[in-house]
Amino acid sequence: MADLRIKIGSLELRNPVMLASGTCGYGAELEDLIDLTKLGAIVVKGTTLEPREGNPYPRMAETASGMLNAVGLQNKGIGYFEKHIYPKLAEYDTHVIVNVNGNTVEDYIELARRIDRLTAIPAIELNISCPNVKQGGMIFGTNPTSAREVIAAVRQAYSKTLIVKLSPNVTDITEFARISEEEGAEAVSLVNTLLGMAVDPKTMKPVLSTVTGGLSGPAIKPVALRMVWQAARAVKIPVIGMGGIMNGDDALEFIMAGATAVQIGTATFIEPRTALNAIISIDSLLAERNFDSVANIIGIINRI
Amino acid sequence: MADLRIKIGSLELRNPVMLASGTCGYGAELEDLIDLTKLGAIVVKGTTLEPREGNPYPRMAETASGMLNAVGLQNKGIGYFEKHIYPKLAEYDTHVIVNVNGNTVEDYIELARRIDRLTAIPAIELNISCPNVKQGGMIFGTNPTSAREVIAAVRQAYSKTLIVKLSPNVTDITEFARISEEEGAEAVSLVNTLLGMAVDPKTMKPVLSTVTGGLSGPAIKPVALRMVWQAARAVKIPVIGMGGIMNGDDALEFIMAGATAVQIGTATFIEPRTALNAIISIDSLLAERNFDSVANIIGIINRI
Amino acid sequence: MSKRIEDLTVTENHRLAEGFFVVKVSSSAGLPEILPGQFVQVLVTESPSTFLRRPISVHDVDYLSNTISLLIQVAGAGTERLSRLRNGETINLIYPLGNAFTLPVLGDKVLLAGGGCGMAPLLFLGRKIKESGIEPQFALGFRNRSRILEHEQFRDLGTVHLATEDGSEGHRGFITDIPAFRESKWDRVYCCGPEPMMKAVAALCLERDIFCEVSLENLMACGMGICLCCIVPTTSGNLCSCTDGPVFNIRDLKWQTSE
Amino acid sequence: MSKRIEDLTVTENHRLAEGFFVVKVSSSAGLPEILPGQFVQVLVTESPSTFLRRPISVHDVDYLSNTISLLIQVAGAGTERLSRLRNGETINLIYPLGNAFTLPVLGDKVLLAGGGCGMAPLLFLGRKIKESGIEPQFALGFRNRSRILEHEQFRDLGTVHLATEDGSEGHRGFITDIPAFRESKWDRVYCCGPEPMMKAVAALCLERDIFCEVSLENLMACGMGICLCCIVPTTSGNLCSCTDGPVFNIRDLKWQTSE
Ligand SMILES: Cc1cc2nc3c(=O)[nH]c(=O)nc-3n(C[C@H](O)[C@H](O)[C@H](O)COP(=O)(O)OP(=O)(O)OC[C@H]3O[C@@H](n4cnc5c(N)ncnc54)[C@H](O)[C@@H]3O)c2cc1C
Ligand SMILES: Cc1cc2nc3c(=O)[nH]c(=O)nc-3n(C[C@H](O)[C@H](O)[C@H](O)COP(=O)(O)OP(=O)(O)OC[C@H]3O[C@@H](n4cnc5c(N)ncnc54)[C@H](O)[C@@H]3O)c2cc1C
Ligand SMILES: Cc1cc2nc3c(=O)[nH]c(=O)nc-3n(C[C@H](O)[C@H](O)[C@H](O)COP(=O)(O)O)c2cc1C
Ligand SMILES: Cc1cc2nc3c(=O)[nH]c(=O)nc-3n(C[C@H](O)[C@H](O)[C@H](O)COP(=O)(O)O)c2cc1C
Ligand code: FES
Ligand code: FES
Repeated sequence: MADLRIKIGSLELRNPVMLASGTCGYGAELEDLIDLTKLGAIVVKGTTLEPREGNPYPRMAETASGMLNAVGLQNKGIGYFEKHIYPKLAEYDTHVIVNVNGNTVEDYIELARRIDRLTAIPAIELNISCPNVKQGGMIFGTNPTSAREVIAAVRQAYSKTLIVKLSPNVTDITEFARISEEEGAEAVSLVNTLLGMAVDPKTMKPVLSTVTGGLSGPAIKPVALRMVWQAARAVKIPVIGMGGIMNGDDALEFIMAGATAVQIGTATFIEPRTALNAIISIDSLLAERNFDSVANIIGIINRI
Repeated sequence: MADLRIKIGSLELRNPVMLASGTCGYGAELEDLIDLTKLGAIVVKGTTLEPREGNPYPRMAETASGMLNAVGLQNKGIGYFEKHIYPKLAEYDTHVIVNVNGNTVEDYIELARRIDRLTAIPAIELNISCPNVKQGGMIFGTNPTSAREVIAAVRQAYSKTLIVKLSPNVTDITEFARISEEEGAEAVSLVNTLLGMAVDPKTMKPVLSTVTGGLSGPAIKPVALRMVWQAARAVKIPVIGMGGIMNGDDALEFIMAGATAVQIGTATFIEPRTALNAIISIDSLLAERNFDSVANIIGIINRI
Repeated sequence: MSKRIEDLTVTENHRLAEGFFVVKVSSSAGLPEILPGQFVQVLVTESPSTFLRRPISVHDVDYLSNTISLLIQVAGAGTERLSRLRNGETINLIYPLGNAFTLPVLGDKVLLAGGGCGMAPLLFLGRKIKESGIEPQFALGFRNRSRILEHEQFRDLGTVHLATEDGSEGHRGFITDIPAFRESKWDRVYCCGPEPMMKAVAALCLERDIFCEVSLENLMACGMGICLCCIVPTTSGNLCSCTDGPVFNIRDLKWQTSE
Repeated sequence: MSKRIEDLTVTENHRLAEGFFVVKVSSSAGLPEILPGQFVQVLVTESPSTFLRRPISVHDVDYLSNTISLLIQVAGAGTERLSRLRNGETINLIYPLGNAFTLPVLGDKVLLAGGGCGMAPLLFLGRKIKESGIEPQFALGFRNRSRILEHEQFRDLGTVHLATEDGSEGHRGFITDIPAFRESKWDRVYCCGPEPMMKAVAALCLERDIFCEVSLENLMACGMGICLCCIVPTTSGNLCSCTDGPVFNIRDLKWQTSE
C-alpha cells in the first residue's frame, strides 16, 4: 500500500480525501452509511457567530449534471456549536475542520478566536466565497483588498491551520491564491460554487427564492480543475481541490493537476460512498503505476 | 401567430434565434438539415486578419453535459472570406453576422473597416472573449481598460450594428456590459465559453493540446443565465443570451431573464434542428399565454 | 433508526392507470424496520437529465418477501425512467429515511386522506393502524372517474370514501367535501396529497381542533439532512423536511407560501 | 452529397465476440446513396455520460431492405449503450457523412487491411470493389485467436489473410508481417484500424510507393464540418477529418503525433 498521507500546513491527514463543507452536515448524518474514520478529514457546515435561518424555500434546483443551492449558511451559530456539537465531534477519530463565515471582519476574528480554543479542531476553512448571503461571503472573496484584510485578521486571531476557501467567481484565481499565501494561510481550498440561476418557464419566475444560487456538481468540474491547476502553479502552499468530483478518476484529475488534497461535495448526496471510493482509486492507481506516495502524482501533468 | 420580430440596434430580425459563432461554420454545412432562412440570423465563424491554423489536435474533450474546445480561431483570414465566402453568404435570405477577432486593436479596426464594406453583412460581433488564443481574445475581454479601448476603436471604424461578445471569465459581467454600452455598442452577446480543462488520468496529461479550453453546453447554462440576467439589468442595449441552450424551454429561460435574442451553439452539433425547435417553442408559449409579441416576455421574471 | 444503501431487485412493475405505477423491489439482505411515512431515495440510472436521487414514499412493506412497494406517478424524466423498471433490474436505494406518522391510540377514530401519488404512504400507514387494532377510514380524491386509482388494498383495511372534482364517481368536489369527513368527529386525520388538498384538510382540522399530520413533498437534494435544501418553516424555525419530516403536525407548520 | 437527420429502426443486434456487435438499422424513408468510407453520427440516448453524438463507420449497406450495418466495439459508455440496442428501438442518425475511399480501377491488385473495429468500413468497401469487377484481398489482424472476429462475409468477397500477434491463428505478428502483404505487388492498399497499425501500413506503402488510403478516427464533436475539432495536419494545412476525411491518402498526411 502506497503512502497516502499528506500535509496541510502542520496538519497531517491519513489520506487526501475530505468531505466538503455544507455537504456532509456534522458527519453524524452519514455515520450509518460510511466509516468516517477512513477519511482524511471532514469539513463541517458553514458556521457563523449568530444563528441563521438561511434563505427561504425553494433553495435548490437541479441543473444539467449539477445543482444550484441557496441555503445561505443556515446554522445554529457558534454558541450552539461549542456547547452541543463540538463535544460529539471531539470524540471522532477523524480530523474535523470547521468552515467559518462572517458578515464582517470582526465576525471572522471572533469566530476564529473561539474555534482556536476548541482543542479537537485542528484547522479552520475561512469561507470568503459563499455566494448565498447578502453580506460577507463572496464579497470578501471577490475583492482583493477585502480578501487580504480578512485573511490577515484571521491569521492574527487563529493559531492553528488556516485554510482559505476561494470563490471561482473571479477573473483571476491566482491573485486570491497569492494573497492567501502572502497573508499566512497554510492552504487554499477551491472552488466554492459558481454563481448561477435557473428560471421556470412555466411560472416565468426564478426557481430559487434568492434568484441566484451556487452551482456545484460535475457541470463545474472543468472550470474547477482549471482554477486548481492555475492556483497550484501560482503558490507554494497546498491547494485543496474540489468541484464536481464524482469518482476516483475525477479526484485523480485534481491531484494530477496540482491539488494536494480533494474535497467531495455534491457527490455525497447521490453516492455517500464517493469519498471512500476515491481513496481506493487513488491507492490502486499508485500501486499499478508503482508510485510510493500520493505526493509523487501531485501536479504530475506539469512534469510529463 | 405572435410577433417574433426583435431589434438589435438598427437591425431587425424576424425572430430572436441565431446560430452562434464557431458552431455553424458558414451556414452551408447545415443547409441539408435545416432551413437557414427561418432563423433570426447566423453568426459565422470567428474571422481574423491573417489565416490561422488554430491549435494542434486534440482540440476537444467531452465533459459532463458539456464539451471543451480549443479550436483557436482556425480560419482562412479576411481576404479569403471576402473573395470566396462572402459572395455565397450575400445570396442567403438570412442575416449573416461576422464574428471578428484580432491580436491587436489595429487588427480589430482593420477587420471592422473591411467588413463594413461588405454590404450584405449588417452587423459584426466583436469577439473579445475567445479563451483559446494566446494574444487578443479574452485578454481584451477580461480587462476593462483594454475592452474599452478596443470597443471604442471599432465603433469608430464600423458604421453598422456593433455587437460585443463578452467573456464569462470575469468577476463582474455588468462592468463589461456597461463599458460596451458606453462605447457605443448596440448590443452585447454573452456568454462565450468558460475557461476549463480536463486531465486524462490514464496518460496523466491534459486532454487538450493547449491544456485549457472553452467550456460550452448545458453544464454552463446556470452561469450563463445568471450573467445574462445581471447584464440585462445593468444596460439598456439588448442582450443576446447564450450558453447551453438545448431546447425551447432553455431559450425561454434566457429571454424571460432579460435576453432580447438567443444564440444556439453546441446544441447544433447534437441536434441541428435545435434553433428551429426553439423558434417554435417561443411561438407556442406566446400563443398559449396570449402574448402579442416576444417583447412582452423579455425580462418578465423581473416583473412578476 | 439506522439507514442503509443497498441494491434492491425489481420483482414487479404494475401499471395502475395512465402515469401511475406500483413497483415492488426486494432486498436480499432482508428489510430493516420501516415506519409508515418514511421514504427512500432512489438512484435513477439511464436518465441523462436526472442528476440527484428521487425521494419516493414507502407505499407498502411485505416482510415475508422482504419487498417494498413504491407507488410512482410520472412527473418528469426521473419518475418516467422508474416507471419503466423491468423485473430483475436492480435499483439502488438509501433507506429508510425521514420520521414517521404518529400512530393513533386505541379507541381513536382515524381518517387517512389523500389523492394521486399522495395515496402512497397511506396504504402502509393504514396497514399499521389496522394491525394496532383500529379500523381506519380513507378519503381519497381524484380529478374524475377515469383518474381514479385502483384502491382494493385500501378497501381491505377499512371503508373508503371517494370524491371526484366533477362528481363522476363518489362525492362531488374535494375530499373535504365528503360528508363523512365534515360530519364525523375524527380523533386523527393523516393527509398526503397535492398542496391545495393538504392545506384544505389542515384548515378544516385546525378549525375543528382535530389532530392532523401531513406528509410534505419538498424538493430534496440529499434526503439525509446534510444539504439543508428541503426546509419547512415551523414554529421552531426552519426544519428539514427529510429528517425532521416529511411528516409534520399541522400545528407546528407555518404553512409554506411558495408554490 | 446531401446529408439527412433521421430516426432509423433497429432490426438486428448480433454479438460478434466479447465487446463487438453488429447492429442493423433500417430506414423507412429509403436509404440515400452511401459511399464506402462514409460514417454516421449516432445520437446516444439513456447514457448520462454521453453528451455528443458518436461517429460510427458504415459497415455495410443493403438497399433491398434499406438497412445499414454498424460494427460496434464497446469502448466506453456510449458504445456500450449502442451495444444494448434492442430490435424495434429507434436511433437517430445524421448521415451519410464524410468523404469516401477512392475506388480502384480495373486491373488493380487491391488489399484491404484492418483490425478490430477498423474492419468496419472495409466490408462495404470490399463489396463495392467486388461489384466493380475486382476481387479484393483482405489482411485482418487480431491480438490472438480468441479475439478474432467473425469474417465470413469478407471471405465471400475475396481471400482473407489473418495475422495474430501471438501467432495463435494465421500469421504471427502484425498485418504488415503477412507474407502476402510484404511480397505481393499491390496497386492499392486501403487501411483502417488502430493508429499503430495504420502507421505501419502507411510506412510500408510509402516505402514501396503503393497508393494507400487510411480512414482516421479522430475525436469529433459535430461530424459535419462546423466545429473544427477533428483536424488532421496535412500538406495543405489542417483539414477536417469529418468532411475532408475520414479517408486520407497517406501522401497528404503529416502523420499525427498525438497519442
Ligand atoms: C418525501 C417525498 C415523498 C415522495 N413520495 C412520492 C411517491 O411516493 N410517489 C411519487 O410518485 N412521487 C413522490 N414524491 C415526489 C417525487 O419525488 C417527484 O415527483 C420526483 O422527484 C420528480 O422527479 P422527475 O425527475 O420525474 O421530475 P422532474 O423533472 O424533476 O420534475 C417534474 C416536475 O415536478 C416538480 N417537482 C419535482 N419534485 C417535486 C417535489 N418534491 N415537490 C414538488 N414538485 C416537484 C418539478 O418542479 C417539475 O415541475 C415524493 C417526494 C418527497 C419529497
Ligand atoms: C469516422 C469514425 C468512424 C468510426 N467508426 C467506428 C466503428 O465503425 N465502430 C466503432 O466501434 N467505433 C468507431 N469509431 C470510434 C467510436 O466513435 C468511438 O469508439 C466512440 O466514440 C467511443 O465512445 P464511447 O462513449 O463508447 O467511449 P468514450 O467514453 O467516449 O471513450 C472511451 C475511450 O476511447 C477513447 N476514444 C473515444 N473516441 C475516440 C476516437 N474517435 N479516437 C480515439 N480514441 C477515442 C476515449 O478517449 C476513451 O479513452 C469511429 C470513429 C470515427 C471518428
Ligand atoms: C447544499 C450545499 C451547501 C454548501 N454549503 C457550504 C458552506 O456552508 N460553506 C462552504 O464553504 N461551502 C459550501 N458549499 C460548497 C461546497 O463545499 C463545494 O465547495 C462545492 O459544492 C463544490 O464542490 P462539489 O461540486 O463537489 O459539490 C455547499 C455546497 C452545497 C451543494
Ligand atoms: C467548437 C466551438 C467553437 C467556437 N468558436 C467561436 C468563435 O470562433 N467565436 C466566438 O465568439 N465564439 C465561439 N464559440 C463560442 C460559442 O459561440 C458560444 O458562445 C458558446 O459555445 C456558448 O454557447 P453554447 O453553450 O450554446 O455552445 C465556439 C464554441 C464552440 C463549442
Ligand atoms: S434534502 Fe438535504 S437536508 Fe433534506
Ligand atoms: S467533427 Fe466538427 S468539424 Fe469535424
